[in-house]
Amino acid sequence: MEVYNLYCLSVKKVKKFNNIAIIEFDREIRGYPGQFIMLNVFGFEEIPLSLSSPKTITVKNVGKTTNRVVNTKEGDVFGIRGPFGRPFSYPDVEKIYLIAGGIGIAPLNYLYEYFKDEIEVIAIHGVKTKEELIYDYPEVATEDGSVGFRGNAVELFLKLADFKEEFRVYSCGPKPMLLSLYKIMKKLGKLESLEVSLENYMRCGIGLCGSCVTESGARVCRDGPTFKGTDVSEKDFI
Amino acid sequence: MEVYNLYCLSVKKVKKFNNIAIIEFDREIRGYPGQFIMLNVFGFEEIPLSLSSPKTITVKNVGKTTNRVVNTKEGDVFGIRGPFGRPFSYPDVEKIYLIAGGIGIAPLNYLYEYFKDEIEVIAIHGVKTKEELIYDYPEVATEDGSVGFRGNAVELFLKLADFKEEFRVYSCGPKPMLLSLYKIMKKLGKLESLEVSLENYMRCGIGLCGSCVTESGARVCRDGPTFKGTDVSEKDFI
Amino acid sequence: MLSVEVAGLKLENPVALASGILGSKKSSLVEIAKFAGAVVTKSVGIEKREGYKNPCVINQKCGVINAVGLASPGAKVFSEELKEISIKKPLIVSLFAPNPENFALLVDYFPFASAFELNLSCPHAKKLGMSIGVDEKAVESCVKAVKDATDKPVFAKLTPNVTDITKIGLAAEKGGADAVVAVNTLKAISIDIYSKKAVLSNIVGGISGKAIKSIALRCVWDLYEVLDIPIIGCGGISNWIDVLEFIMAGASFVQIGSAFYNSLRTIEGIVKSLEDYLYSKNERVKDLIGVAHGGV
Amino acid sequence: MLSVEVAGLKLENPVALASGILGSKKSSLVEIAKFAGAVVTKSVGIEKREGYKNPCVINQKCGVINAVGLASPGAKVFSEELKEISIKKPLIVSLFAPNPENFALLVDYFPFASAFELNLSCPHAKKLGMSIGVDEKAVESCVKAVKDATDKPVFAKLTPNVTDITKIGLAAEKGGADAVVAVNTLKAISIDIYSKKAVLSNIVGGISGKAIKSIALRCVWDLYEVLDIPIIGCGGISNWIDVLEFIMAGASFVQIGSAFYNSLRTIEGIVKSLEDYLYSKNERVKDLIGVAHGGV
Ligand SMILES: Cc1cc2nc3c(=O)[nH]c(=O)nc-3n(C[C@H](O)[C@H](O)[C@H](O)COP(=O)(O)OP(=O)(O)OC[C@H]3O[C@@H](n4cnc5c(N)ncnc54)[C@H](O)[C@@H]3O)c2cc1C
Ligand SMILES: Cc1cc2nc3c(=O)[nH]c(=O)nc-3n(C[C@H](O)[C@H](O)[C@H](O)COP(=O)(O)OP(=O)(O)OC[C@H]3O[C@@H](n4cnc5c(N)ncnc54)[C@H](O)[C@@H]3O)c2cc1C
Ligand SMILES: Cc1cc2nc3c(=O)[nH]c(=O)nc-3n(C[C@H](O)[C@H](O)[C@H](O)COP(=O)(O)O)c2cc1C
Ligand SMILES: Cc1cc2nc3c(=O)[nH]c(=O)nc-3n(C[C@H](O)[C@H](O)[C@H](O)COP(=O)(O)O)c2cc1C
Ligand code: FES
Ligand code: FES
Repeated sequence: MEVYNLYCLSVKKVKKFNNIAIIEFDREIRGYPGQFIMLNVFGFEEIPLSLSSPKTITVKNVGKTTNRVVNTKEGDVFGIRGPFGRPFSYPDVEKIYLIAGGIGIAPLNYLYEYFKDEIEVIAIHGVKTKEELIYDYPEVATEDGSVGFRGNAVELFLKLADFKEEFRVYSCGPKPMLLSLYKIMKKLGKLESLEVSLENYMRCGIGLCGSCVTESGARVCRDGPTFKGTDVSEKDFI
Repeated sequence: MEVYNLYCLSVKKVKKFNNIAIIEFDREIRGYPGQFIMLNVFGFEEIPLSLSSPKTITVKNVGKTTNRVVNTKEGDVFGIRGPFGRPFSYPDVEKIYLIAGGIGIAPLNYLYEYFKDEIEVIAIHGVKTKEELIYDYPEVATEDGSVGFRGNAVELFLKLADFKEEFRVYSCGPKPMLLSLYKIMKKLGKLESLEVSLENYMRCGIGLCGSCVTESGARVCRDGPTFKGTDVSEKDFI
Repeated sequence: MLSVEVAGLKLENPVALASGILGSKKSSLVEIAKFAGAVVTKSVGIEKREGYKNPCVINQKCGVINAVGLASPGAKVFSEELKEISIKKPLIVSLFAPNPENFALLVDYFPFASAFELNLSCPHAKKLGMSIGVDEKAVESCVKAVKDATDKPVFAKLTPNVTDITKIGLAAEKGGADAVVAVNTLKAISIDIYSKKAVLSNIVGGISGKAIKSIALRCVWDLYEVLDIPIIGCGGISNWIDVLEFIMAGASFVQIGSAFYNSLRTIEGIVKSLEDYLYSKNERVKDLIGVAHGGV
Repeated sequence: MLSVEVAGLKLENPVALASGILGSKKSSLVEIAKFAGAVVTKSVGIEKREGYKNPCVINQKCGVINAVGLASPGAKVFSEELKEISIKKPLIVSLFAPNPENFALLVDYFPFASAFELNLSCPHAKKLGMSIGVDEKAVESCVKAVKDATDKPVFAKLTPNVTDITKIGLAAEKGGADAVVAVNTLKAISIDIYSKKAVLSNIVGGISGKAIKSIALRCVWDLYEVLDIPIIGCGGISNWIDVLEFIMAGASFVQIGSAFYNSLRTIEGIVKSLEDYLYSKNERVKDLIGVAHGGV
């Protein structure tokens, strides 16, 4: 059994947007794009967060614990366990699309940084409105059209993609978005080129408690969070 | 912690001499010359025995358990744990002497077989009388002079050895014999060329119980059974 | 070769899923039931319980410490989740309750259960589990209450956190249990030296996994010496050799929890190896139960 | 930085040798005392005891199971072995006996002892050790008998094989113990599936080593919540982090046994790392005792 001892890191830099923050630690966390850590927020809960780069997490305030995290300051100390989970698979093609919805950008940003100098990486970030754009990607979609493409990330992807080319798609975001992407890729017979990262409610993070199990019976924390399109089905996005 | 699970081997061949037997198992025991196993003799005790070759043990009947072992038959099954302990060190010279007293031949025979085709190995076996000669080495010493040199193994070694040459000495046998050898090598300033294998009473075989501890405070089962001449002192042979 | 029968339950193979591991969703139970001899659900109580805050599970080199705190959606919701489950293996529903009456009430929610397992042994939930399981009288009366409420087999899951587990086992037998499950986790703790605090939100948890194997095995051994009812072994089993150790010590079948860490298909591998070995020896599981005790 | 004081005993560092490990010969005690904060001898009784036949110690991946059976040369011979020992660290002599009177008699054999530790917790020797250690009254009276017989500190070594270790700890405190040692081994067994027999000649043994760390730590934690006397931690400690976990849980110092498997100099390495860490944090062991319990 691998061991995931709790250890502590302190915050080196915080880049804050309205209700989202990019938090940089003083040291790297050895991991791969797609993996997540359990962040122990002393006095609050321990929550799963994707690595958004070797040194950063990117967090959205949705409740008590994330509120504390987003409002962190330089020098604050957090407990960390992990990284856990299966990383995104190695893209054995020359071109990949990253399709992020909202805070789903976190794990994809790491993937972006990891491969952008090696292959062609087209990162698409879809958000409600331009205030939520926290990274500088060229391809952005806003629902209100406040900047970039008006619509969602999947629609923008459909506009950009040339399906005669060989590419892979990596996606993370709200379930309805993933579902629509899944259906499209299925129809195109390209499920094997799709990889999604799921976010179910987690407790143990090591595949035992069962709280993150998908409708197909897989464990998001251990068999995922990244899944091949061929290993999931529609019901997993509901 | 390495694990030493009990496993079973069955006896393939027994070569019996009066009160000594060379017992060959059906499979090899992965180990090195100088290491020992704990032989679990079902219904009797578990006793430490040196490997006398990858597949054999060479046992002298001195009590209840060894009596059972020496009188074993083809097909008998024994439990085995190990091998344990530090093997003899690699002889980084072109010539080595093995000096065995009585049943001390067991671990040295393995060393002999291991290196005889690579370097010059002079094996000296000293016994009380010729009935105890169970291996065919050219250099033998009998106390009663019934065959070979009359005297003990150490005396024969002194007769044969040319101390201007570079060589190493490996020895195993009764403590008084080891003591006389130790004193000689010490006087010659050659303790670093000596290596002895000790046999103290053993219980755990893994360095915890303390029953095999030498007068110098070392554990025969774990820091030994082989010791460099420089790591022991006279009191360890008493 | 692998099949066993306990209290009328027929198991294709002697390796079942333990309670609380991947047992709160239909989907994972279905996956695991493909290979397991039987599956036990997560323990359920009448009311919804949140359980403890994260961190509630820590894994260490030799074991897992958990204080999930009997998180449960409550009997009604859970029975909805499970009722349409279609598996070909016995489905054992694990129950927890603070007293005999509540235990008995739970039974009716799960008409589809093949058997019930009473969790008398959770070491971290206050007033539930272990606080009952260390008390002979309470064990006896809880078992009796459930036996009176159902015709299905009733298993009592015991805690190893007691001075003498055989006394508790005998109490369960007296209450009419069809079998005992030995064991649940051992009370344990972990401290983070950097924050200088206990790691689990609940401070104390229960340790499972390899660390407790030889301890659980000893419980099975001791129980086998005194009980007439069958024993179901549980605790630290992670390979086919462990399974056989438990069976030879007296278990009629075993349950596996923490070893699912390795893979959702942990049981598949274990059962295959077990089958190969028994085939090579031409032996049957049911003939090996308790053999290590020797004599007749 | 590393020094602690318990019941008047001054320890240079908080890492001592546990009883029964390499503690039956002067030579090994001398070697270990070079680095250890203190050394505890192998438990000794009045009469010679052969102990159990081999195999009496098995090592597994996560622990060691032993049933040495309190092998001992007897008080007279052992005191001869030890009397000329010259070490600069406290020498704690571990005693076992079947009743208070015999415990008291043992004291006089060891005038050179710095303190006595009562083994009330060996899980495999019949009528000795644990059979006393699970009984509050017996624990209290054994401790009292030894306290009456000597002015030296008296430590009571507790067994974790009980439903509630705090009750036993309180009984020792009531008897006048200067400290408790928590804990001895947990009852365990191992079975050889090939011969279909228990591996240990005594069948049941006690497990020590990594497997029991979190369990022992929880015992220390629980005892710290109720006792006024100091606690000496023991069980599964194998590195400096473990040492700090025990100290933060409430141990004043710790003892190490099974980790000697690695090397005779196990303690040297641990103490060095501990010193480096505390130096970097500018902290002292004595300020860390029990800190994980928080608040005042
Ligand atoms: C693999 C994985 C990776 C994630 N990566 C990120 C990330 O990079 N950035 C980010 O901002 N968020 C991420 N999340 C989501 C994040 O874990 C939740 O937002 C967080 O746990 C909410 O905690 P809270 O106390 O602030 O909110 P609460 O008030 O507790 O709940 C608010 C919402 O968050 C959900 N939630 C609460 N606890 C958990 C939990 N343990 N696991 C999953 N969801 C939970 C609740 O269901 C609810 O919908 C990830 C989740 C998973 C499973
Ligand atoms: C590292 C090592 C390697 C050995 N290799 C060999 C070998 O290759 N061939 C061989 O014939 N013998 C060997 N021995 C000695 C052998 O272990 C003993 O002869 C055997 O244990 C005696 O058991 P018994 O029941 O027959 O005799 P017992 O009646 O029990 O005792 C007879 C004598 O053997 C000694 N003895 C008993 N038990 C042990 C024990 N556990 N460890 C050490 N000595 C013991 C007793 O002190 C006594 O002197 C070795 C011993 C050690 C420590
Ligand atoms: C995360 C987790 C949750 C558990 N939940 C329960 C539970 O709800 N009911 C129960 O009876 N046992 C529960 N247990 C105990 C297991 O069923 C089992 O008895 C224990 O883990 C020992 O087996 P193992 O070593 O194979 O895991 C749980 C164990 C773990 C690790
Ligand atoms: C081989 C062996 C012999 C032991 N003998 C004794 C003993 O004589 N008296 C005693 O109080 N404890 C004895 N113990 C228990 C240890 O002192 C200690 O309590 C236990 O091993 C847990 O610590 P550890 O995990 O560091 O080994 C023995 C342990 C082992 C492994
Ligand atoms: S979070 Fe527990 S199984 Fe995934
Ligand atoms: S035999 Fe136990 S220490 Fe060597």
